[in-house]
Amino acid sequence: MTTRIDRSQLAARIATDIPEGAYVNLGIGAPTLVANALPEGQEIVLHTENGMLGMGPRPAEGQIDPDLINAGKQPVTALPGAAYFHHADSFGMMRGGHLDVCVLGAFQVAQNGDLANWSTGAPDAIPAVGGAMDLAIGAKQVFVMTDLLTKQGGSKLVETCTYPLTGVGCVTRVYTDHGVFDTSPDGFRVRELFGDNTIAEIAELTGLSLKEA
Amino acid sequence: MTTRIDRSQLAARIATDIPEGAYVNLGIGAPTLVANALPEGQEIVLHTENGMLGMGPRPAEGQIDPDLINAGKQPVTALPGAAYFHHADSFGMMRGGHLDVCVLGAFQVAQNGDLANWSTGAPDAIPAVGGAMDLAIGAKQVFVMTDLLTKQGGSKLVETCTYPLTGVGCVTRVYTDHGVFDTSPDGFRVRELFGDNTIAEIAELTGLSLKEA
Amino acid sequence: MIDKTVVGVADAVAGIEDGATVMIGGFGRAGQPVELIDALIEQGAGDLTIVSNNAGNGDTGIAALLAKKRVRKVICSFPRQSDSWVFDGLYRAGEVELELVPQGNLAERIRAAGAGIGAFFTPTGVGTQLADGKEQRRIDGREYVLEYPIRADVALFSALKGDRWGNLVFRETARNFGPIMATAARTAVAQVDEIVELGSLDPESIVAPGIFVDRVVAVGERRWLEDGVFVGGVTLEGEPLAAGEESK
Amino acid sequence: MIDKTVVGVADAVAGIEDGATVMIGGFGRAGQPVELIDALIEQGAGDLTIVSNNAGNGDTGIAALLAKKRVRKVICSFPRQSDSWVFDGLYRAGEVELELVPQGNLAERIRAAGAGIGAFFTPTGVGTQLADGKEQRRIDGREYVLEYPIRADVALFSALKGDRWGNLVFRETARNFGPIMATAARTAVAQVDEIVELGSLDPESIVAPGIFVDRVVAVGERRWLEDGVFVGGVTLEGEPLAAGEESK
Repeated sequence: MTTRIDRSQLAARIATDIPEGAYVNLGIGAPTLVANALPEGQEIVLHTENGMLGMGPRPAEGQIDPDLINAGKQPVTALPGAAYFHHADSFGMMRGGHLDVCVLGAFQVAQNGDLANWSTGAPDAIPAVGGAMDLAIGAKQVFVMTDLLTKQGGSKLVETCTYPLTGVGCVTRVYTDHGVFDTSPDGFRVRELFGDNTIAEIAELTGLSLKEA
Repeated sequence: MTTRIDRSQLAARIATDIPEGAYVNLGIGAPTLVANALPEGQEIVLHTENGMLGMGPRPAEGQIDPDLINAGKQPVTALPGAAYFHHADSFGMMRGGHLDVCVLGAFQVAQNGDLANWSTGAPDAIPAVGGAMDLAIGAKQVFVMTDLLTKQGGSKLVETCTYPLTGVGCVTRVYTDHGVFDTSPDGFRVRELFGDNTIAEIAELTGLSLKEA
Repeated sequence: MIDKTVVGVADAVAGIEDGATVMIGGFGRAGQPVELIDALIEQGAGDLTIVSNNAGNGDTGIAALLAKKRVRKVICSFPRQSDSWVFDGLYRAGEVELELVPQGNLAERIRAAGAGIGAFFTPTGVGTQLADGKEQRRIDGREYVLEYPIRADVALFSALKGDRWGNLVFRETARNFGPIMATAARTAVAQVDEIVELGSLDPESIVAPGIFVDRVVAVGERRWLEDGVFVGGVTLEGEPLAAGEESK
Repeated sequence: MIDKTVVGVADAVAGIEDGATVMIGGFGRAGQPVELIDALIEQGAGDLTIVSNNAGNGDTGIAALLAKKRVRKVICSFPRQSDSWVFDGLYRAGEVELELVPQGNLAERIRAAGAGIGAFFTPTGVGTQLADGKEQRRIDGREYVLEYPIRADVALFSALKGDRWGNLVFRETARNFGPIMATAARTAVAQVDEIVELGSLDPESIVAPGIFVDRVVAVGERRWLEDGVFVGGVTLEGEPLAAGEESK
């Protein structure tokens, strides 16, 4: 049995790689947990693609403001220093490479950095992409936060994505419940393994040949 | 001797063709005179490409605000209802066809609507274009305000421009000191002649075959 | 006198024709022009192409428009939501067409329409299904795909305040698509909480200048404000909060 | 703590290298970062490419930079003014290169750089000398010319107020190129009248969000304001008005 850390531990691990002063977009779902793990007393500016920089935490009970939501359509607050802008400006900010980091979920990440996180290609699924493709190609560093394995035990780290792509060669680093991996032209590089995990074990789980970072 | 009206009369004539509620850009030079001729009590919104809608007249003595200027870099004021915006938004407004009218000066206007108003092509001249090309192609109606003849007596209305173009087929109407002419695919159409002028006289002055509108 | 204000939402949506392309602002609930959509349903135009970020939630708004079979096609980035059953059903039944556009390309295509840009090269979507069949080009070492403007006959969106010249200010993330949709539509219609005197909006803070706006209709203050001050006490959908309840 | 404020203009322009591309805000005198340009002259970087709407007036600002032979090339829309003798002389002598760009294409190319657009088709300039040799295309019945982004190493511009996150507000038509140049430069430097507490700028009215801004330096209140209120009493160049004088 390999060692796995839970999602809040993983969020905390990701947070340690986000320097003070960074402009960060946290994707819908698990990546939003990273917000809670950011170090107290440090200023990191959160961007939400629906038009805001300086996003704060969920409001107190009874203080929901329907005009103030994040990209996941959850209620949020505004910190001192926040700014609002319209969608073209917000996505210009993303596309223009002004975000330092974005953290996204994934169905699959290929060793060259290809990302698949918007569609499983199931023929009866309603396709929906939102801002995923813009985030994938826009941020200076694209982090993926994901379990290493699917519920069925398949590897989400792959040689080549089989699901429809979100972006080409865009992911820089993958944070999984087993360890942290950097993408590279010649395969994933193991940056860190949690607990007792070994490269050999992860290689077996993923069917990939892995190198040390 | 043909009849000529002066510039302020011409400005007044142009003003009668600008309906209430129009969004209007008045180019540098003589066209700014049109502002003074707009009917009292009617609301016409003046745009200046350096980032403002709702431009008002020159300020009172001692009240010059260096932050508040028009495209000709002259001091102006802001009317109630004014709005400021940056250059990309301002020229988006122009290029996107949101201005109803712009009034420009000209070196030459060809009968198909080609405009030359930024360069005489003199080899030693410093070239400078400013916002002329954007205005020429952007407004729904491009009016030209000009003398019919150059100081040397040549016609500014021409079959084909010999000076470098500002825009292709963009001028809809030319207001001259002799009369008003519409451009058309088959030559200038005479919309109005001032005083005693006749089509035959203007045809002789310009060397063009002119038709009634 | 310029007066773009209209008295009721029926006047605000008057003249929308069958077959029209209608942009609808909002991102989820925020900035959704609820009253204008209701008025559009009432008005009756059909065979519409709807341009919006989402394709309706629950049974109201765009979902209600869809349910009444008024929509031929939806151009959006995210039609799949937990409560988007109306769109889902129609889409699976082949009764509504979908053009799926990455959200940033959607915003930029709308902006391009308003700004007179004929087409633009964007890196978003390169190498994905959503760029299939589109012109691609390498510029300065990076791949881009060519995208075209999206224009509309009408834009319906929500702002906070407006004046009779059509100048508008927005509120928080409810700004989203409103200002750019206004630039891209032949007739731009804003519902606002309040119409204020000309000159009372700060010219430095006007987000949509009146040149882009054709009609402004007041629909009353949003439920979570009181005289302009945030008071809360609502769910995320803007409904009154029952004791102890906080909707997700 | 994020703190983008720097104490003096020397720090604000530190590190600008020979050969750099420097965007300089302003339209005529309005929004011209006078103190930053002076500091750049002092700092000494040469062989610069300057991107600005104009190419200097009189003997100050960009004109002074030109006069000191620090500029290799100017990218601008309107270098010819009644008092642009410095540029005129250098240009006629072949000592400075000029890329003339229609003003709207200049603005849009700067905006494209900041917004990650690889290139765009614009109708401005079609059929003119300024489109010579450029790719042209007919889209939807209209001719367009392809234009590319203009990026810079540094942007120098002037705003009204800023906070330590780099959020900026502007004043009237002095806004002009500042907000878009900030997006297109690797290092964006704003001079402001005043640095204010974080949170004191209205988030609805911030024109350049701090994400685009790297350094903010306070240079003191402009001469025609007193505690933020317009008091006038200056010429168009911002110089004190002598009795009876009103400069054009």
